[in-house]
Amino acid sequence: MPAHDPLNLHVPEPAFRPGSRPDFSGVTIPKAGTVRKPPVDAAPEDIRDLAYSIIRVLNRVGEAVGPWAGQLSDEELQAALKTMMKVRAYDVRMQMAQRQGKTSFYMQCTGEEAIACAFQMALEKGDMNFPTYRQQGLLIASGYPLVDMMCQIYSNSRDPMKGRQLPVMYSSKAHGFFSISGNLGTQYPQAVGWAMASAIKGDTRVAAGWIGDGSTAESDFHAALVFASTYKAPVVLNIVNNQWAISTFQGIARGGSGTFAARGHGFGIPSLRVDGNDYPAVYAVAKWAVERARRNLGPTLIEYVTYRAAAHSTSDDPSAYRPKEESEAWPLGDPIERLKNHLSVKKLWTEERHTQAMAEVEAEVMAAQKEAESFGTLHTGPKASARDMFVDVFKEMPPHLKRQRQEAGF
Amino acid sequence: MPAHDPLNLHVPEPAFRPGSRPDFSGVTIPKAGTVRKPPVDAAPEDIRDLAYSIIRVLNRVGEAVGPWAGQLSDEELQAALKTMMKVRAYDVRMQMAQRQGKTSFYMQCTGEEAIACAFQMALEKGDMNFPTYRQQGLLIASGYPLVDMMCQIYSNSRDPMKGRQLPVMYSSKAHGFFSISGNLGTQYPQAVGWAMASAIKGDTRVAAGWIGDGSTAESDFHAALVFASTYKAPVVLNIVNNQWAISTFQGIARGGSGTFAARGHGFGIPSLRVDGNDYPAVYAVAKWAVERARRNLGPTLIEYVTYRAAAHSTSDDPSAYRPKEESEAWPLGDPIERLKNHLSVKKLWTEERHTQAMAEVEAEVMAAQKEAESFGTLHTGPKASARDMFVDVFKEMPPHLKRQRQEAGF
Amino acid sequence: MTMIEAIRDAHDVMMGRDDNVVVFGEDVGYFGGVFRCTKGLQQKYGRARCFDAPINESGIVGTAIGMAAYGLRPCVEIQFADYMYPAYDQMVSEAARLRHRSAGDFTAPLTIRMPTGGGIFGAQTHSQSPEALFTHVCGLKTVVPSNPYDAKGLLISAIEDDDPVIFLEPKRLYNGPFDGHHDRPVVPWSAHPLSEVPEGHYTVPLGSASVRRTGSDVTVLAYGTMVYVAEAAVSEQGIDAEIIDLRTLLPLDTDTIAASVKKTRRCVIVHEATRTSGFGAELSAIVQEACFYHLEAPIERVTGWDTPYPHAQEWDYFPGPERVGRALKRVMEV
Amino acid sequence: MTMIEAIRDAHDVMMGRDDNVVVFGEDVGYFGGVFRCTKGLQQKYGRARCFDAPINESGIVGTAIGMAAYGLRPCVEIQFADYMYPAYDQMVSEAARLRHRSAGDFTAPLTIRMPTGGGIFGAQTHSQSPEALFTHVCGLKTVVPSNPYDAKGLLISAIEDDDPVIFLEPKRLYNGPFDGHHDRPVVPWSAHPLSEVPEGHYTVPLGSASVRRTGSDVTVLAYGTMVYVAEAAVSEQGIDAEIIDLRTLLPLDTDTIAASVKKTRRCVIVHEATRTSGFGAELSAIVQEACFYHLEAPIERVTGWDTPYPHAQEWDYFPGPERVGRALKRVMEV
Ligand SMILES: Cc1ncc(C[n+]2csc(CCOP(=O)(O)OP(=O)(O)O)c2C)c(N)n1
Ligand SMILES: Cc1ncc(C[n+]2csc(CCOP(=O)(O)OP(=O)(O)O)c2C)c(N)n1
Ligand SMILES: [Mg+2]
Ligand SMILES: [Mg+2]
Repeated sequence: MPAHDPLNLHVPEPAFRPGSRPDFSGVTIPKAGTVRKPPVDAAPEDIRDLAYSIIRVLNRVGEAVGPWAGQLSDEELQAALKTMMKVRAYDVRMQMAQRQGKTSFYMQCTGEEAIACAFQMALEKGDMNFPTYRQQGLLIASGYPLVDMMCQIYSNSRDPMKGRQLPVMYSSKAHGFFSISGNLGTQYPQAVGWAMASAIKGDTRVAAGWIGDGSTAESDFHAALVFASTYKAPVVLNIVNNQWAISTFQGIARGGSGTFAARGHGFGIPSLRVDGNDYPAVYAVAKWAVERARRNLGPTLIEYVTYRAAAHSTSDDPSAYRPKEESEAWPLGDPIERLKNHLSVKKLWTEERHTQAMAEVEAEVMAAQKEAESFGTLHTGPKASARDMFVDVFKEMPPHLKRQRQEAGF
Repeated sequence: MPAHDPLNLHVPEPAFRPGSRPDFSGVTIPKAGTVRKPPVDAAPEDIRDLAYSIIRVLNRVGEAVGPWAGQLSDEELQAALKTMMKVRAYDVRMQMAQRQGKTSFYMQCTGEEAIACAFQMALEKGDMNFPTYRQQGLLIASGYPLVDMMCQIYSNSRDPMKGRQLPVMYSSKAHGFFSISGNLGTQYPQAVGWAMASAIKGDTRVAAGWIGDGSTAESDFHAALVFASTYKAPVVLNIVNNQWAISTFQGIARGGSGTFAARGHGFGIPSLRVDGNDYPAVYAVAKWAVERARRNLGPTLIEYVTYRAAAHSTSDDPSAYRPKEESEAWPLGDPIERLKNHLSVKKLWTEERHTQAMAEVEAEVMAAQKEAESFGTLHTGPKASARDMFVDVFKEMPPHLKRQRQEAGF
Repeated sequence: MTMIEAIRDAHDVMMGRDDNVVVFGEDVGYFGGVFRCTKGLQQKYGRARCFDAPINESGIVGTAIGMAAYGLRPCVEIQFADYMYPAYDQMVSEAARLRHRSAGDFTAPLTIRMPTGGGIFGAQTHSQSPEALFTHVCGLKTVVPSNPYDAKGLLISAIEDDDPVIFLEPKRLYNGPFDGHHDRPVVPWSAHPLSEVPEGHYTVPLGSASVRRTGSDVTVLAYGTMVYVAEAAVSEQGIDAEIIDLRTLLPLDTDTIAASVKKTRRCVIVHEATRTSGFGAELSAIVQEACFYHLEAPIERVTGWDTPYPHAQEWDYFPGPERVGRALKRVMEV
Repeated sequence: MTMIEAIRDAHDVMMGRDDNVVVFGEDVGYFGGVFRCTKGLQQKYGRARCFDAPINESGIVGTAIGMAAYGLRPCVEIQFADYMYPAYDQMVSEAARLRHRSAGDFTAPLTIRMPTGGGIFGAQTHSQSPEALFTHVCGLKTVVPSNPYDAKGLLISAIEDDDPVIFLEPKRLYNGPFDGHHDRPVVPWSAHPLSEVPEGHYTVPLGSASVRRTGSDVTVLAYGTMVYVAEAAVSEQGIDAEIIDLRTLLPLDTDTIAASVKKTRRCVIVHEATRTSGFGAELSAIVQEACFYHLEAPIERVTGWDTPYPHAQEWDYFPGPERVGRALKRVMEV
């Protein structure tokens, strides 16, 4: 037996940790407009390159260029900017509300607004998202009332989830937003199942699954891809790669693969990678994938390259594990700034208009907050009912739960 | 909203069902010797084509050709043939024993003998297989006593598993054979963990995981690939694609992917596809992968293309779901016939020698069976101890189990 | 009708009545399931309504939840209860909680069938009885039929139920009522009155137990295969026992149980699952709470031992009529 | 020392003594875990012995089993007990059975830690107490420490144990002994004698309960957070109760339990998990079996309700001192 050198364990580490200066100049980012746009019925094996590149529309100077550009009207782009601004304003207020003790917990999507907001615009009524906790943009872009969202955050007497759920765990069937689960990954096969149901019934609705970079490691990711691939389910499977999973960098989930999008190749699922901070690019790719699904061409996997600019949640302090400057240094910029820039270049936006829009969204958010707080916050004012805790465990309350409710005295 | 055609569910079906005549002439099988052999440290992205082809060494006339040929001595090849014959003879006897009521259950590996037998020869002492129930060839090729295997099948008084386990659920640490689990897929991440342990300790041992085509759908398959990819574990991940998972054809697990080997691409794991009925090809590919692992170059995924010629188990009758002639029509032939043919072409084997070899292995198997039966069969003769059922639940028997054993009166 | 035929019939009736009923699982489509409980359904209702699933239990239950949320009524098969663990997260964290966590916005009306129990030399991975792992989970209903009539009626109830139902099928009963006397000839269903199964639609309601034998000396609580074991033990011991077939473990018919134990003042609980934290523990606790002042003897549990289900020692493990008989005698001697 | 520091210290002691001890889990490496129970270990012992894992609980436990079979002693963290379900198959079907099914050829000496219980407004996915799902599984040991001294000693025992151990850490106790009076100021560990933790190696043996208060009127069986709730309830009611902190649920110290109940003749069981098929059911059954002739009142269970753990209604759900007090009074009134 030949002698061998001892093995050793490879444990990937992020390039930068607190104390080191983040420098992404070595990262290759394709120029906007350079990635081709195949027909929606392209064979998966003919577009494998799209999983290793980054589809981008907005260039450095704010122009929309290339084959994926030009899908949105001026009005749509203006509305898009305002929607993203509203999401950010909402996050800021709810983060603050948590700090003020009005609720127990909150999660922002700062820097990732373009993804959910643009994706939602590619869907039709009746379609269904299976989101994670960082897709509040889907709800806001779909026009779901901010007051209802806030009442959920406050777990108050008007909380649509009746005080039962952790803040941010929204649900709205009417707005195509499936009940969020705290358990990572479980929603992915559910999205596929929902899409299969649409196909079984001969309907035309499509589903969208959402998952984070870290959570792609979860086994249900595989379950979803297997079923989607086998039954050609009309589903768009979205991966939001915001570089971090709490304190863990995306390399731990991604391993030796160059990208998350590449995971689709082993299933013959067309897989695209897109600049997640580029609203028009996200929209165009989402449209493409949704059309594939709607035309019964099967699933599409999309990786959105973005950056989690804020802490994981109000329970987290990222300065313990990544350089404070990393977010600034991140090469894909801020989605709001970039769209604003684009609109300015197109002469559709001015600083004055921006200030005014800002004032409008802030006023809207504050008004909503005031209204929501009139129904109580977690620890003060009207409350979610304790008696109600026993409701909805089953459709009809079985005897043992009735006895327990009696015992509880509610 | 544009009108859309109704969706419909795509449910893959095998090409042939009972009543139709199997015809594989449309299936492209690369000529033996035509697939290149890259260096073991090739970058995964440079060898993606190997997951979509089939590495083959033995050509139609029985010659060993191409870059993967020539790794085995004449003696090794002769021994290999005898080992495969022994595996088949063992299967025949144990199948018959089950039919005679000497045990409850049995599973043959007919037609798949080359895979386990050749792979085992690529390992060194101290390496560890994490097999499924269809790798009896690993044990036999490693010289594990047939009598011990049979005692396990009979659950008798000398059963190394003490009568506790279903027949075929062998275990032998000494022979590098991890305890088989009835639960599909669980062994795959365990193999990765075992390999990681070797790397953590700075040892030089490598692990091999085994899984069937159907079981690649299981979520633990993903867990294994994620961990193997991230920590570059010294592990070979084997997929035995024998076309069937009980009554379900491989298309249900594989879905839209061309091959099972391609599943590795999403993880940056070098992935090869090999003719599983071609002993020299299996050996060469196994050697290549084991060397990669041993040199700390990380995991390799291998798909063995083969055919489950027998029933799934003694509880199964495949004529209910596939044409009886399918096995015969299967284009990659029988591994024993093919190696015998090769040896004949090389003038290393004759019909007489074959008859003699056959007599030898049959005598050996029958002698072993006789000895094993002297220790009892499932329903007659000496028995596994009932008292022993309570042992090994924990290292030391806790009080409640002592009480239960007393209550049981054993 | 055998239990297998009754289960197949329940599927057939429901698929015929309701387009939203879809059936899938490993080997469930073309072949009709390894126990043949879905035989012929694909041929009759098409591949989109009855199909083979990849071997991924989490995916089977996860996609079924998505379908149920869409408005279908999936009825899925886990090939053996021993293989439900990969799907446990989807059952516990998702199916069981969906209605509550979304305040009724989404629901999961699905049925998850699986063969349970031993007695077929299936060893530790084809013999388990994991019912207690379901009864501990609020939001799940758990059903265990013991005969063809109940199996069909309960399965129809389960499929029609708007909440997720775990439907555990004692596989040793598939082809005949088995009383634990493994050394005696196999009894076919045709010899048993409860194999008379009406045609078409009928239900056995979830949450109601069935008194299989009235008696005054001791109450035996059992379900599935153990109902027949209890019957055998009772008749062999010549004890006037009341035997209750629980049928649904959750919601549990505590009224029937309590009324019986208050009458008989003694109680023996029988199940095949391992003892510690088995469903017998809950039954014991409930009986004790409800009937403390009536009990004249300690409640006894006769169960599988706290070991994996062994192969060769199957009949040493199985809580057969002899062990149940001994417990009955102990309880009566007090 | 806080409970977090004690747990970290146990890791440190064991990693220092035994090269085979490796520690991994989600966010466990560089950052040291979301509750900081592994802080500093990667820096001290290197990345190969303490590292971040991908978010795949089945992979974490599955690879740990492989490592344990190799000869290591992995100690892994599941970030919250609520997220153990994806790993349940590997725990139940693999870790728990490996020794038995291979007749000792392979073993799985691993420790699986996870924070449990509520009281931190974590709602249904950060509050669960799944201990009964482990105690039903033969082959697993289940431990629940209630204070820093025990936490360190029990964790060292768990890591040294040659069988798989489930180590449940009541997260509401991490930073102080919590008695359920959520409206009162938080008490830090420094004020509690059991926060005195010896340096270096010592063990608290698995399988032995601790009598936290001797008394003659009623026995309270509790573990984890409920030990303090029971103490508060007992002192508020002025009842001379014996409070037993079980510490290990399996193997259970039935001798200590039975001796106490035979003495006090009354028993109240307290846990935070949902009631039906909770570990309280097993305790009730065992006490009833062992002490039937001594009991003067029905055994009572005070538990979480059979609903998901709610967010806003956390304190309506939590079985606090008032509910325990009422049960104690009821039992004493008999
Ligand atoms: C099954 C499960 N395991 C672990 C957790 C704890 N957890 C919550 S969020 C999170 C990180 C997820 O990261 P990623 O998927 O990248 O999403 P992101 O937070 O970046 O949006 C973890 C580990 C969980 N919620 N569920
Ligand atoms: C978790 C789990 N699910 C289902 C089964 C039942 N089962 C046993 S073998 C088998 C088919 C496996 O097919 P494949 O992986 O292709 O292996 P092969 O039998 O062809 O060697 C199934 C579904 C199981 N043993 N474990
Ligand atoms: Mg992330
Ligand atoms: Mg197969």
